[in-house]
Amino acid sequence: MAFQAYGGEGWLLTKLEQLINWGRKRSPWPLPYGTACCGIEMMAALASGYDLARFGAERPSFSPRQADVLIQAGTITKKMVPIFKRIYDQMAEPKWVISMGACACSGGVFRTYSTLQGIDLVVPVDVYVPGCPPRPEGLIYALIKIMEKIEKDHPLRKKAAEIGIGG
Amino acid sequence: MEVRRPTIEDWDNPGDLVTINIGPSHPAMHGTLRVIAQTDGETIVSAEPEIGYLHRGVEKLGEHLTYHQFIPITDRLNYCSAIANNVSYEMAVEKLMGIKVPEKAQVIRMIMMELARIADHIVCIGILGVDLGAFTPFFYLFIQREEIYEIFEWYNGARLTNTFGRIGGVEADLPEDFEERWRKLLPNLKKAIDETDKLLTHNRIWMDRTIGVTAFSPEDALSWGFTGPCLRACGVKRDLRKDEPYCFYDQVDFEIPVGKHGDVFDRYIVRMIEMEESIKIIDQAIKIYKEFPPDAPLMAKVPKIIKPPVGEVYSAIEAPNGELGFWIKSDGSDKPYRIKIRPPCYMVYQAFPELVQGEMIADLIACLSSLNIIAGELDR
Amino acid sequence: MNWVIAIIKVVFIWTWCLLWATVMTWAERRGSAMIQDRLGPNRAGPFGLFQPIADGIKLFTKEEFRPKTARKILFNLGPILFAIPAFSAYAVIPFGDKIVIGGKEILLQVADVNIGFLYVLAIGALAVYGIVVGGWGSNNKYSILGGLRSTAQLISYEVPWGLALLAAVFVYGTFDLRQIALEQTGTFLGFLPNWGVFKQPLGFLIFTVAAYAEANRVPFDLPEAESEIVAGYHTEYGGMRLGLYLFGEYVNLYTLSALCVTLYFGAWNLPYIDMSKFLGPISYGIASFVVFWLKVMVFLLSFIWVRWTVPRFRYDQVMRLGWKTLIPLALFNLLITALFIQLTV
Amino acid sequence: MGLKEDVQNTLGELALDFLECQGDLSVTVPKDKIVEVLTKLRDNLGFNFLSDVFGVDNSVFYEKLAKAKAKKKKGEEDKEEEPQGPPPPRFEVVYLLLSLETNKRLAVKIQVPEDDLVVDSVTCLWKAADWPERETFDMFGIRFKGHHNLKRLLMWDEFPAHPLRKDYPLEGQGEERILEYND
Repeated sequence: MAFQAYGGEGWLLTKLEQLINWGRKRSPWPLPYGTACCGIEMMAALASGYDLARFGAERPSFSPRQADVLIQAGTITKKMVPIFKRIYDQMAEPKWVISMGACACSGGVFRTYSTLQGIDLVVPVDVYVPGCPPRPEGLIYALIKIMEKIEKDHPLRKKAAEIGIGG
Repeated sequence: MEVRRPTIEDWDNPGDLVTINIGPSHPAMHGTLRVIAQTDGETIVSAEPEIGYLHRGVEKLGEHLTYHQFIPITDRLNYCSAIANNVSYEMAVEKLMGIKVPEKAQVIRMIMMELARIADHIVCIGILGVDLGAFTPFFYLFIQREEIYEIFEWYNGARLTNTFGRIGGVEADLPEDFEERWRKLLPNLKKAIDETDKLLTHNRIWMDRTIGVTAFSPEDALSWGFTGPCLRACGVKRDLRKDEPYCFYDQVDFEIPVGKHGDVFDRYIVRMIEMEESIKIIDQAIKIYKEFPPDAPLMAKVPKIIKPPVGEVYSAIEAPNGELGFWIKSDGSDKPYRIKIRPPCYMVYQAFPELVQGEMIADLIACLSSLNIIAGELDR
Repeated sequence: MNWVIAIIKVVFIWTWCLLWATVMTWAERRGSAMIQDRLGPNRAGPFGLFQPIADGIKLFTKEEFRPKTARKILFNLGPILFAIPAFSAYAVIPFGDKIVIGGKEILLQVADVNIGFLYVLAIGALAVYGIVVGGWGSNNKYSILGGLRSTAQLISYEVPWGLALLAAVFVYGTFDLRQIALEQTGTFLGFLPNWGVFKQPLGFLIFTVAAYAEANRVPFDLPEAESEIVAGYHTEYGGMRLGLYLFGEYVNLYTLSALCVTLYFGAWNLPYIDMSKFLGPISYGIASFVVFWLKVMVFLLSFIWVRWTVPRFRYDQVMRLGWKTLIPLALFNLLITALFIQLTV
Repeated sequence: MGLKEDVQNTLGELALDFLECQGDLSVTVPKDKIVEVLTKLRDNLGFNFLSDVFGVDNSVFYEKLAKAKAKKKKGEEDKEEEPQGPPPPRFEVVYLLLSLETNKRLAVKIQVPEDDLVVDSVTCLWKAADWPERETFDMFGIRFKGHHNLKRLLMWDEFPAHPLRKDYPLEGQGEERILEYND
């Protein structure tokens, strides 16, 4: 079977996977979802001093369909939860989530009736950035962590397993 | 300027209107604002803002924290200029307890607040530019904002949420080379403001997009409870720094810029001039600061556990966005009984339907950015 | 033999357009970074040059998603309708003079059509269908708004565009783009290069403004005004469909710049110097190609420069500028040109 | 010739009680006369700017006061017995006024008992009262008669409680917002 190559460690497929991973790694278009204080620091990270664009995260895509990395910067309140969930659902695969700041990670100082105690209750999170708010370097570090995660991915094999061919 | 705004009756067939839901996940809505607009093509027939997407229960939280513990929470109100919030809250508690803050601490507060004002206006103008399609000024201004952050960071260790000051004074003196740093920052800051001015103010497209857009009369503005730059843009000369002076604002010389029509352009210009005035204030405040001996006291005598007497006070300062007030009711215990925050942009934003009615979708965005709505203090 | 050459030319110019559209996306990012005191993408390859490739790979492997409420056919058709005219418009625009290989004269132009002018206009007008169909098919209010804005804008600016071009036709007396390029040699009034821009300064101005509007670039990027209608007509698009839209835009830019150079900036002619006199047939062909390309690049960079300098117009202002300023101006230009020709010839 | 006398003269019998704290003056007025009082203050004393409107839940405050009083009473028995009236109304609505000419501030308070949570809206005097009144309704459940659009402001519409009341726990009662995808 020709498709069995997907399961093996074929040189060509490995290289192809590497190429795909390289492309995804170098072009993580962010969906900057800054709701609170962290949003300002995220802006600082996008601005000249830190310049997230160096990593290819140049084009902030406000349409969730076009984004790869959801940067949740700031508190998600309970009123916002359905909307936030919907944005995540609207993003096309493959997608990653950075939870930036204490509020997004765990609710932070706001242990109150209206605050969601961490966005991981609603969506899967890839990288947490602690801090209230984290420095822009923190966000850049998180983005690099996402890149490392992408590098270890096996997009073709996953796809093959999904549609039930190969091993 | 006479503005007649069309109302919903002016449309022959309201059934043809399209409802557009703008936000909360919308690039110009800062993540948390939402406007439900009825539009006829591009023209807005009616707009209804919905808020509360960043309601974090700050006031309720305040009732469960001690007076000191609440200072960091105030950082997260208007996160663009946390220091102004801190000082406003501290001043309210000091008023409640009848504490007189040492004069040197007041000068330090003043210097820091004006720096915060510049930082806040930079965010507002930068984002107004971005929302109108002019990206570059945002970057020019943000470089200088980083420099201001450097000063904050090196004074008290935090960039954005500074938790500046203590109840009864400030925690530390200004570092020795503060003035040196300020002198180093100043020409660059002026240059950035100047470049923004060159890029935008006399740009024909910018003028077309902002002049006359969402103009507002002073009577309306006062009735809606406008304060700060938005009110001054309407032509009302009101600034708490002059009208109810606190710190050393009555001893420094500065102008209050006033607009004419209350449109987006006036709000922008008022903010631009205010940045320059703030620079003037800081220069003078540094002069006052240097008159104090290095060992002058920075803290008033304040008990370790703060237990104000039973009572209620309201204290307000001129935050970058306008009158930021704290109403505190004490029941004599170490926790405030009730804290009410009077955020400036809350009052401004409620006039939004009236502001944008009859304008176009693009104007709605321009108006929103020029009002400088900060969700943190809007929803609390 | 001719059809082999034709195919080679098609493939060559297609790859060339593609290549420079790709480089343009890189140049735009780096250029904007330069203007804004930033570094720009610099991780993917040397100077971040492979950034567009990374974007392409990512867009290709991204999930192809279609909203449930979208019209399937229209949704799929939109990007294709947008990209094809962008590529095909270049067919009649020359990209150099001619090259002589083995005694055979090869024109550096895919098709030397004597109504090339009209062809460009017609194909250019087709691009709007891609936007409208995509916007309508997405079944999203923002997309429809973007599509509507685009339609109104393109229709409004086709008129002054066409009128400005008409004035140029008056001057050159031909619809043939190659002929127009050949006419722009020598000097004009004794000291200026004999370029269209000196004969038609107003026409050039109108053409440039209209070209910005045709290409949906700032200050006319209303169809995709990011802060107003999220991403405009391509709000619902992701993956390679989006890639086609983004790419098509840059190919469009390349075509427009090439047209502008052909009409107003002497195509491959250098001012005061006649290259064909001291260069061999092959090297002349290559030189003319390079000169043409460099001129196009200058225009492309000016697109970037303007993009990051000025704010965006409002919808009604765009309309006002188009109908109340540009069209009267273009008519006036036409009148002046006609009078001038009538008096001098 | 202070502000207190001015207010006393203007309001006459309507001023039920004055409270001065660190130079801040607040006056308590009858609940059903609030529009009349504010109109008088605006027109006669120049309090032409409404800073804020908000509610206060005083239930715990009165409890604490009573406890403190009881403690004191234990210490000094000889103090004369105070008449036991009906318990004071639970809620308070505070109107912060400002005079733009004299820069004087005044707080006007009304007492709202728990069984009659309806107050006249002052949106007819100042448009600024629009959202603050909605917020007070949202947070305390106090209704404003005559408000054109009285619905929840900060919490979502289906939210069952009034969070700033003292008997509502800080961390909530587990309310979640559920929004179905309807497409």
